[in-house]
Parts: sequence; structure tokens; C-alpha cells
Amino acid sequence: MTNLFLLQLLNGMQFGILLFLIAAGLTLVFGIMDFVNLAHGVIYMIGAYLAVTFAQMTGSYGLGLLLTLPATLLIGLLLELLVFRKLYDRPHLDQVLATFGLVMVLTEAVEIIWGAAPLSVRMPDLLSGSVPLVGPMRYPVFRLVVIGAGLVTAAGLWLVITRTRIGMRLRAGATNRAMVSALGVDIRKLFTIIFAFGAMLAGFAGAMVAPILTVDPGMGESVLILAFVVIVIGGIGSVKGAFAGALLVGLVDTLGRSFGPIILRAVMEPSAAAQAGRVLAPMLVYILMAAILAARPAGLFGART
Amino acid sequence: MTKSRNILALLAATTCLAGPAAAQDDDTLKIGLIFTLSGPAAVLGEMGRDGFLLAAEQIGEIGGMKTEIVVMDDEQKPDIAANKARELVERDQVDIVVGPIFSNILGAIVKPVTDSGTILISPNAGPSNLAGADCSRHLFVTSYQNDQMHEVMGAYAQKQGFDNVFLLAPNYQAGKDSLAGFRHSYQGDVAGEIFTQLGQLDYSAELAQIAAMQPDAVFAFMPGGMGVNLVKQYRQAGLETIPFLSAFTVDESTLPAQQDAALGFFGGSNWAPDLDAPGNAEFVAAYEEKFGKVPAVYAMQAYDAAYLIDGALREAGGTADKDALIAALESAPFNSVRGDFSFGPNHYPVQDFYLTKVVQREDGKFATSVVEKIFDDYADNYVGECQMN
Amino acid sequence: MSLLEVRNLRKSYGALKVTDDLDLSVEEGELHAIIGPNGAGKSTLIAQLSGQSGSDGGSVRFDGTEMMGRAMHRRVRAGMSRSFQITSILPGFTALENVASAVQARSGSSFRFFSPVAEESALNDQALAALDRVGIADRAFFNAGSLSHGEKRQLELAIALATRPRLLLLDEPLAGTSGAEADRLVEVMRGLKGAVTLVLIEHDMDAVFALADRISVLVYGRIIATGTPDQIRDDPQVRAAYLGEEEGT
Amino acid sequence: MRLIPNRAWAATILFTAFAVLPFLAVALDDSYLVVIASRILCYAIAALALDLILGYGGMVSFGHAAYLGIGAYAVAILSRAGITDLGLHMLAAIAAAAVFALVTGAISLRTRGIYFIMITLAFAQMAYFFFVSLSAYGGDDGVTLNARSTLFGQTILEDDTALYYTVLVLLIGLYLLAVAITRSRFGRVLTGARENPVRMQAIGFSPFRYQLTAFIISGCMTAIAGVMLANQTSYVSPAFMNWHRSGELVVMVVFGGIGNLLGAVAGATIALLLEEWLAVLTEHWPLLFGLILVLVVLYSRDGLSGLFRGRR
Repeated sequence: MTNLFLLQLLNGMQFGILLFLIAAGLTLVFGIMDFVNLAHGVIYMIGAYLAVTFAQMTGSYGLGLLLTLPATLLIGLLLELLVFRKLYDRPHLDQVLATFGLVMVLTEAVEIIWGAAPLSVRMPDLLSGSVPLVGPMRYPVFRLVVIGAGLVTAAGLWLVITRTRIGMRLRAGATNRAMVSALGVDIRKLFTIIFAFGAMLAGFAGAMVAPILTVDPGMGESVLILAFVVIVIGGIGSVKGAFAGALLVGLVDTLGRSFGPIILRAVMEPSAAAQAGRVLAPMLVYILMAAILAARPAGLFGART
Repeated sequence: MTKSRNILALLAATTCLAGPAAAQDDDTLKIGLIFTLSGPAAVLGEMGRDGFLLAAEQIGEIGGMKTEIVVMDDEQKPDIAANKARELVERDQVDIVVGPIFSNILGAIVKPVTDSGTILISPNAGPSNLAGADCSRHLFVTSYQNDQMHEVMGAYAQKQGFDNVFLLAPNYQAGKDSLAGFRHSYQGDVAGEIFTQLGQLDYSAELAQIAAMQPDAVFAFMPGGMGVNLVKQYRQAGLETIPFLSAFTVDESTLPAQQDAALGFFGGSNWAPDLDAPGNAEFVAAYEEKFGKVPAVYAMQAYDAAYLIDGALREAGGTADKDALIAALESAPFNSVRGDFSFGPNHYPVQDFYLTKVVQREDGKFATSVVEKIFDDYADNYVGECQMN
Repeated sequence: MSLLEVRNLRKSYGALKVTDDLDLSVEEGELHAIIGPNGAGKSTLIAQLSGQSGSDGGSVRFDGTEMMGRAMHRRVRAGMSRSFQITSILPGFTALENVASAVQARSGSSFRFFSPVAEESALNDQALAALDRVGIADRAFFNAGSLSHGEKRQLELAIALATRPRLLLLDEPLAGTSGAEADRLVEVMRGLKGAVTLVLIEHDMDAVFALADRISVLVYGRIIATGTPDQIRDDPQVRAAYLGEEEGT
Repeated sequence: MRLIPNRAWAATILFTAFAVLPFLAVALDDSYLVVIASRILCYAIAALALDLILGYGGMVSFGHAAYLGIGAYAVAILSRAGITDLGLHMLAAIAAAAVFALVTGAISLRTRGIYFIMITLAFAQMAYFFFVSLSAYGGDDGVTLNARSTLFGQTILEDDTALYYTVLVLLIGLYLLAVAITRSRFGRVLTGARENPVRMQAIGFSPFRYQLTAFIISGCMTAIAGVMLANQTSYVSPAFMNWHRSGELVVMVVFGGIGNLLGAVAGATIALLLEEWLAVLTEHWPLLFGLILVLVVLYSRDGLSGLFRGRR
């Protein structure tokens, strides 16, 4: 039981880190540019599709992943130029709607290009095995890679934002756009760069999960809301908050699923507990979010209201 | 001022809404197809549509009548489907509606279609209520009753002498029905029963529990993308030594994504592409040639639906006499590519069920393959509750 | 008993004490000006008194009733209103609607859903009177957002007046106004003296010394002196801490 | 606001057009026209309700489909229990929606901006998953309604045209109610709280109470739409409260121009017709629909009616 609990703890953290990986680009764009990008999930999906296509072309998942990065960066630039640029000064509602429309457009475009059937990519044999844990339990190697990628992304983002010159400009841009402009920084160009970088992070996440998750036209939507929950819980704009939010969501979701019914059984009869567990499990993440926002209306690490 | 002009524009627009009302024409056969053609599950709907259209093309004039086919997308949204169904029935005045894929969509369209006296043929969804208490003269199901695929696996597990099986299904109605169906024909112990979230991405927690319990086998019902996620992660977690029994989890719609991760995984089905039955090899070859993919049951059942309509129309001599047509349909006057096929009194099929297994064919494509027959001429459990009127 | 009694009022942002054990008494009917150098904590004080921002401790008694912990709208209903240093109006409403809203707040329930508010002449008449008092009655049907800066300042005052306060906290009402507009506002304030108790924060020293009955000097979150304009002018501590500095610049 | 006579005109024309539509359907021998038009009217009620809080109260609820579902399930659950009266269905729907709106609104209104959008979405998701888990009513498979609600013991709503006029009467009534609310004392406070909440506090209002009340009113109105939609579809499932549906409701409001109650009605009409036409045009209609949505948001802040008028 204890072993299982520890393993589930690890699973929860790993799911959280996976969520962080997906939400990282969203946090960046959301936090610094105060821009609500519902299309983030679609770019993540495009990243996965591109990774599959490039991997088929080159015959290597690694090369496919590498090619996906500049490709999604380019897509980000293009979208910024065509659509997002015009939305920066608009209210959140406009941003939500325009990107909602973009979700429809891009999802359909993906279906036209790649078809509706799910695709898959082979991961390198080196990473496809599993390592023994305790007793009969094993842990997939690729999961360790995903955890690594998530941690590196988190550390990288944190370093860029707090330790570099461009990061300082970014933070200044987040708090006071006029001041940054006065300092002679071209805020438009800065935003373009951030946006494209955010798209690349989304693409990176998509390419990273392609070997473990299904690549289909619904994959963007299925993570979008979770990604938003993560950054809203953490407090918009805080990389630290997004990381904490992702871990929290991952842990609550995983532990709630596996131990919720057991805990409920302690207070009610088994069949009722099973029933209640089934009703509550899918709601847990949303209950968590509502509870946190009720107590802290700007999220765990959010400053702005 | 401008506002009033806009309203006029709107009025004009509303008028355009009126479509061409179809004139009743006894020589023309009108068939409405309603499938999920957009969204994540579009792949299933496309298979159904393609299967039907393939048959229609082969037949030419269905039932010897000039044939017109209208295709609708239900978007996998029941209320939209209900309206589309009414559009087919009232505006297009189709004689027969074929569709849909999903049980909840069937639940939404069955009333508007059958109330109008139009024949409804479901090429996939087979919910229990419509097999039993809510059965309808005008509804025919060419697939199976939903529980049956799961019962196949339960019977197989029973036969293998497994007495410790771990059950896994998403937390929604079909998931609950699935596990109930499995337990219907499996009497052994259940090591654990988990209802996962609909659309769940990560199955680490469940897989860890399975690894900890080391059951004799796992039975999973994970349709669509969930199945792809689960199968990939199951393999990666190194659990392939535990037999993986499933329904709607590894089939030709998901295998292109699961590929070798699903090799050797078991499923229950009423058919497989390599089933030895008259006409089946020709169907599979024609489908693959036309659409470049291996057909799944969704395509096969819709294909059969077209031939069922053709046979019945020829027997009844057209659409004019509804009662004759229904009687003709009941006799299932066609050769199903799955071999034995007849309708029970509730208009659900009586057919054989097989254990299938995922194999890689010589051309490199992945497909399910028949291992053994589990049930012979098997009818569903609800037929007794049906009082056809 | 004073109308407003402030005792040991505190507030700090981190280590910075913005309001440091502040005591203040405002008598019924007087115009009490609060002056002090930039950053002395004047606007924070107004925010604390009005209930817009919280306090770390202390007591604010209005007409003998403790106001600490009460939300801003409750203090307004008790008779304490305020104006804002940075104009705060409803830009999409007309000037009349801006003021009528304030009248509405103190006259009857606003949980009325059916009768058109624009036709409530009682509200409109009082609002028009308030606009007239500050001299912008001719702007009544203009969108508030389209008014000039000075007119907005006048509107700001009219809104505050329309709440019929017993105590009015004015946060730099003259900020950014031109000569003529400022004169007009000074006249309005002069007219209010006696009828309404006023706490005035203002940088325009001419206006302050011309209008105030008493002046308190706020430096680093503390009142260092309170007295009549003459007393303040002659107070050596004030001269050292504030006026000297002011005259030097 | 100042174009009241014009607006009354436009409303009269629009509602008259809806009123004569069934005759047009008879003339064209196209009964389906009435079917889709009643669906449009149901959504028009929902869009109207959403516009009341979104346009006038500044509350962007991204979870309003939950109330559609609550209304729909009120019909399903009561019908199962043998209660078929439309009035009772309405009462139950309104009561349930009011409770849900009171609880979720009280929590949601603590937050602002994007947090509000997300927390309303979260509550709608909870409602969605609750009904998915509700096995007694078919879970996500939903419930087929064997009969429509009865009106004064009569089954007249089985007739599509009767149902259509019932929805139309409800829409007109609720429209007039919403117009009255926006012009009332309450409406002024609500709009003021959107424009400048601090100012409203400084004149003695607590915006929270008014916003919460408006949130509840809007939820109840949407639940009425849900009751009628369930009757129109004869089918109820959790798909009614899918988050996409919530997004579509916002789209309708935006199409019609935010803060324009008649626009909300027109927006619902346009959005659903557009969907209908584009679906006829191509099976990849979401591509075109999305494109139009993007263009409307980018180039017309007054919705589609603004597009006709050209850029200002």
C-alpha cells in the first residue's frame, strides 16, 4: 500500500509535469502579454502532427522533434502577424472569441490535411522500455524523459525570465508597457518574439507527448481546459505558479482517482462510496480550482486582480 | 435606421432558409445518412459513410430504384442530430435513414425518425433500451446489441479459466454497460474495477494498480483516443505479459495509431477483415483500394446495411408499401459479409461472435484477425422485453 | 464629540509605514484641510477613511459609530462620501445619469426591475440641481466620457454632493483644472462650508489657506500639527518640515 | 440607448417576421422550417439572457450552457416522475437554476476578468460531469422524452407550430422583461458597476449584490430556454452543457453586438443559420464558421450588424 502510494505520488507529479509542459507556453503568453490564447491547444496539436510527419519523413523521432521546433515557431510568427497582433489591446472577451474561431479553423485544417484517423509515431527503441521499480512495478523510460523535459523547460523559463536582459524587459513589459516603450524597446517586436516562442513551446509539448498519447484532431481540446485550469490556479503570469498549479492538479487528479474511493469507503458503505467516487473524480480538478479561486481570487501566486 | 435595414436583411435571410421542399416521387429512393463527420470521433463516422457509399456504388440502383443519398453530420451532438434527423425526414422526405455511430445520438434521433413512419437503420449503435422495452417496428440494427461485444470477452475469460480479472472502462454510460456486459458472462473474481475519466490522457495511476495486483488478465473498454493512449502506455509500462482483453479498444480505426503497441491484444467482435465468409474478402479489398485503409466493423455494418436495404426493397417491390418493406427487412434478404445473419423479433441481429487478435499483415498494415468463434447465432438479452407493436 | 474621530490608524506596505498611528478629529461643520508633501500618505488616508482600502489597525469613529471593517458603500450610506484624485466617473453614462445614480443610491431600494429609471423625475431633479451647483447643468445630457477634464472634476464633485454626505472627503478636487474651473470649484466648496463637513486634501495652498477652518499637516504618515491657518503658518515645526521646503522650491 | 423608437421598430419587425414564419412554412410546404426556427428561438432566449449579464453587467460567463442543461434536465426528471405540466417544469428549472447561480455566482463574483471566465467554465464543467455520472438518467447517453410537456393538461405542444408559438411568446416576454430591467433602477446600477465598480461603491452601492442578482436572473432565463430546447429536441443529455455550447452562446451575443438585447436575438438567428448553411455548403464548415468569427471579432466590434454598417 505504501509502495503503491509512493508510486501514485510519482505518477501524479509526472502528470503534473506533463501538464506544465503543455501549459508553459500559455503561461508565458498569458502572463507577459495578458493575452488569452485558446488556440494554444491547437498549436500543441499541430506540433504533435508535425512531429509525426517529420519523423516519418526522416525516419527518426529525434529529428522529427528537432524539425518541429522551428516549424511551430514559424506558425506562431504567422499567426501573430495575421491575427494576434490586432488583438493585444482588446478586451479578454475579444481574445477568447477570436482564438475560439481560430481553434475551429485550425482543427478543421488539421482534419483536412491529416485526416480524422489517429496517427502515431514510433519512439526510439532506446527510450521505449521500462525500468523496474519495486516488486512487479515498472516505470516507462520515456516517462522519465518527459519529466526531464518538463523540468528543463521550467528551469529554462525561470532562468530566462528572472536572469536575463530580455527577461527583465519581458517583466517590465508585463507591468508597464508604456515605460518599456519609453526605454526604447520595440514592444511590438518583443511581443512577436514571445508569442512565437510560446507557440514553439506548445509545439515542443505536442511533439514530446506524441509517442505516449494519441495524435488526433481532438487532442488539443482535451488538454486546453486543463492547461487553463493549471495557470489560473497558479496565478496568471507566474511561471512558479504554473509549475505549482500543474503539480497540484496532477497530484489531486491522480491521487483522487486512485485513493478517493478508498477514503470514501471509510465514511460510507462500499457501493455508495464507489458511486460517489465516480461522480466526484472527474469534478475534482474543477472543485480544486473553484476552491482556490474562492479563497484567493487571483490564484496561488497571482498578484494582479 | 441602419438597424431596420439589418432586420430586413435578416428577414431576407430567413426566407432563404426555406430549402427546396422535395416533391414526393415514388420512383426515386431517398436515403439519408447521418454520421459523426466532424470532431475527434469523425474517423468512425467516415468509415460508416464510406462503407455505405461503397455498397451503394457497387449496387448502383438500390432495390432497382433511382437512388438519391443525402449525407448529414451529427457533430456528435445529440440535439443537433435530432434536428438534422427531422430535416432529413421532413424536408428531404427520405424513405430510409441510416445512422448513427453513437448510442446517445441514436437516442436523440430515434423518436423523430420513427414517429414519422420512416425506417431507421442503425449501422453501429445498439443500446439496450431500444432492444428491449423501447423497441420499434421502424428501427433495425445491423450491428449488435452494445453489451454483446463485452459478453464475448467475458465468455472468453471464463473459458480460459481466468479467475482474477481487472476491469477498466471510462466513467460514462457505455462504460458501465460494458463492465456489466463482461460480468454477464464471466463468473470469476474481479481483481479491481476502475472507472477512468472520459477523455483521460494519462493512465499511469491505473497501470500502477494493475502492476501491483498482477491479475490474470485485464479487460478494457476504451474507445477512440482513450484506447490509443491506454494501449501505448500499457505496452510502455511493461505490462504486456498480462493478457489484454478489450472491446472497441483495438480495431482498425485506432490501429493506425496504436500499431505494434497493440500486437497480440485481444478483442471481441462480430467480424474481422480476414473472416472467412462469402464476399468478405472482396469487400475488404474494394474498401482498401478505394479509401486506402483497412475497414473496421463500422464500415462493414454500414456496408451490410446498404445490401439489406437493397434486398428488402427488391422483395417488397419498392417503398410504397411500408408494411411489406418492414416484413421484407425482417427476413434480412441479403448475404452479410460476416456470414450468418438474421434479425431477432426486436430487429436486432442474431449472429456469431469471435475472439479477435491484433496482427500485422504481410503488407505491413495492422488489423484484427479472427482467433476463434465464441458464440454461435447469439441473440441479445433484452429481446424478451420487446413488445413490438 | 467630533463628527470624525480617528485614533491610532495604521497601515503599512511591507516595512514602509504609510499611516503611522495617526490621530485626527474633524468637527461638525468645519472645513478641515490636510496638507503635506508628496508621499506623505494623504491619498492613502482618504482611502482608509472611506473604506476603499483596509487598515492594519486603529479606529475610525463617525458620529460616534465605529466604521472600521465596514465596506466603502456602507460608510457612504452612513454619510461619509469621497471624491477621487484621479477622476472616477461612469464614462458611458450622461452627466445627469452619473449624478442621478448617486441620488438613487440614497433614495429607496434599487432592486426595482420594471419601471424606467430615466423617468423618475425625483432623481433627475436632484441630479440636475447638483450639476447646477457645480456649474455644469448645461452638460447634463452629454456623455460623461466626452466632457473636458475640468468638467469631469466638476462632475466628480457633483456626484459626491449628490450622495448628501454629512462628511465629504475631497481628494485634490482642483487637480489639473484650469484657472476659471478652479475658481468655480473653490466657490462651490465655499458654498458648502457649514452645510457639509469637509475634509480637503489639496496641493493648491492658496485655496487651502483661503478655505480651511483648520489645517492638519501630514508628514510620513503622522499628523505633526493641527490648527487654524494662521497657527499653521506660524508653526515652526511645520515650517521646518513642510512649508520651508515648499517655499524653497 | 437614445435610439429607443428605432429599436422598438426593429423589434416589432423582427418579432413579426418570426410570427408569420409558420405561414411561410405552410406556403412552402416545408414543415422543417418551423422545427429549425423554434430551435433558433430557444437559443435566442439563452443569448438574450447571457447578453443581460455580459453586455450590461460586464460578466463574461463561459459556463452558461450549464443552465440550458439544468432546464432540460428539469423536464426530463419531472417527466420521468409523471409530472408533465410545462408550468411546473419551468418552476423547477427556474428554482434549480437560481440555486446553482446563487452558489456559483457568489463564488465566481469574487474574481475578475479572465479568472471569472475560467471559474464559470469550471462550474459548468462540474455540472456537466455530474450529469454524465447520473446513471439513473442515462448518464451521457441522455434521456429520450417520450412526450413533450403539457400545457394546462393539454398535449398541444406535440404540435410543432404550437411549440413554436409558445417559445416565441416566451422570447418576446423575456425580451420585454430584459429591456425593462436594463432601463430600471436595477439596470442602472448593473451597468454602472460594469463601467466603474469603485465609483458605484463610492456612491453607496455594493456592486456584488446587484451583479449576483443579475447573474441569477440570467441563469433562470437560460434555464427557461433549456426547458423549451428539451421539448423541441425531445431529448436531453449532458451534451447540452458542453463547454463548446457555452462558447457558442457567447459567439451569438457577439455576433449580435454586445449590449444590444435585440442583437442577441438576431445573433442567435445568424449564428445558427450560418451553421446550417455552411454545413450544406461543405462538411468542413467549422473552418468557414471559425474564419467568419475571427473576422467579426477583428473588424467589427458591433457584431455582424456592424459589418453591414462598415467600420466606424
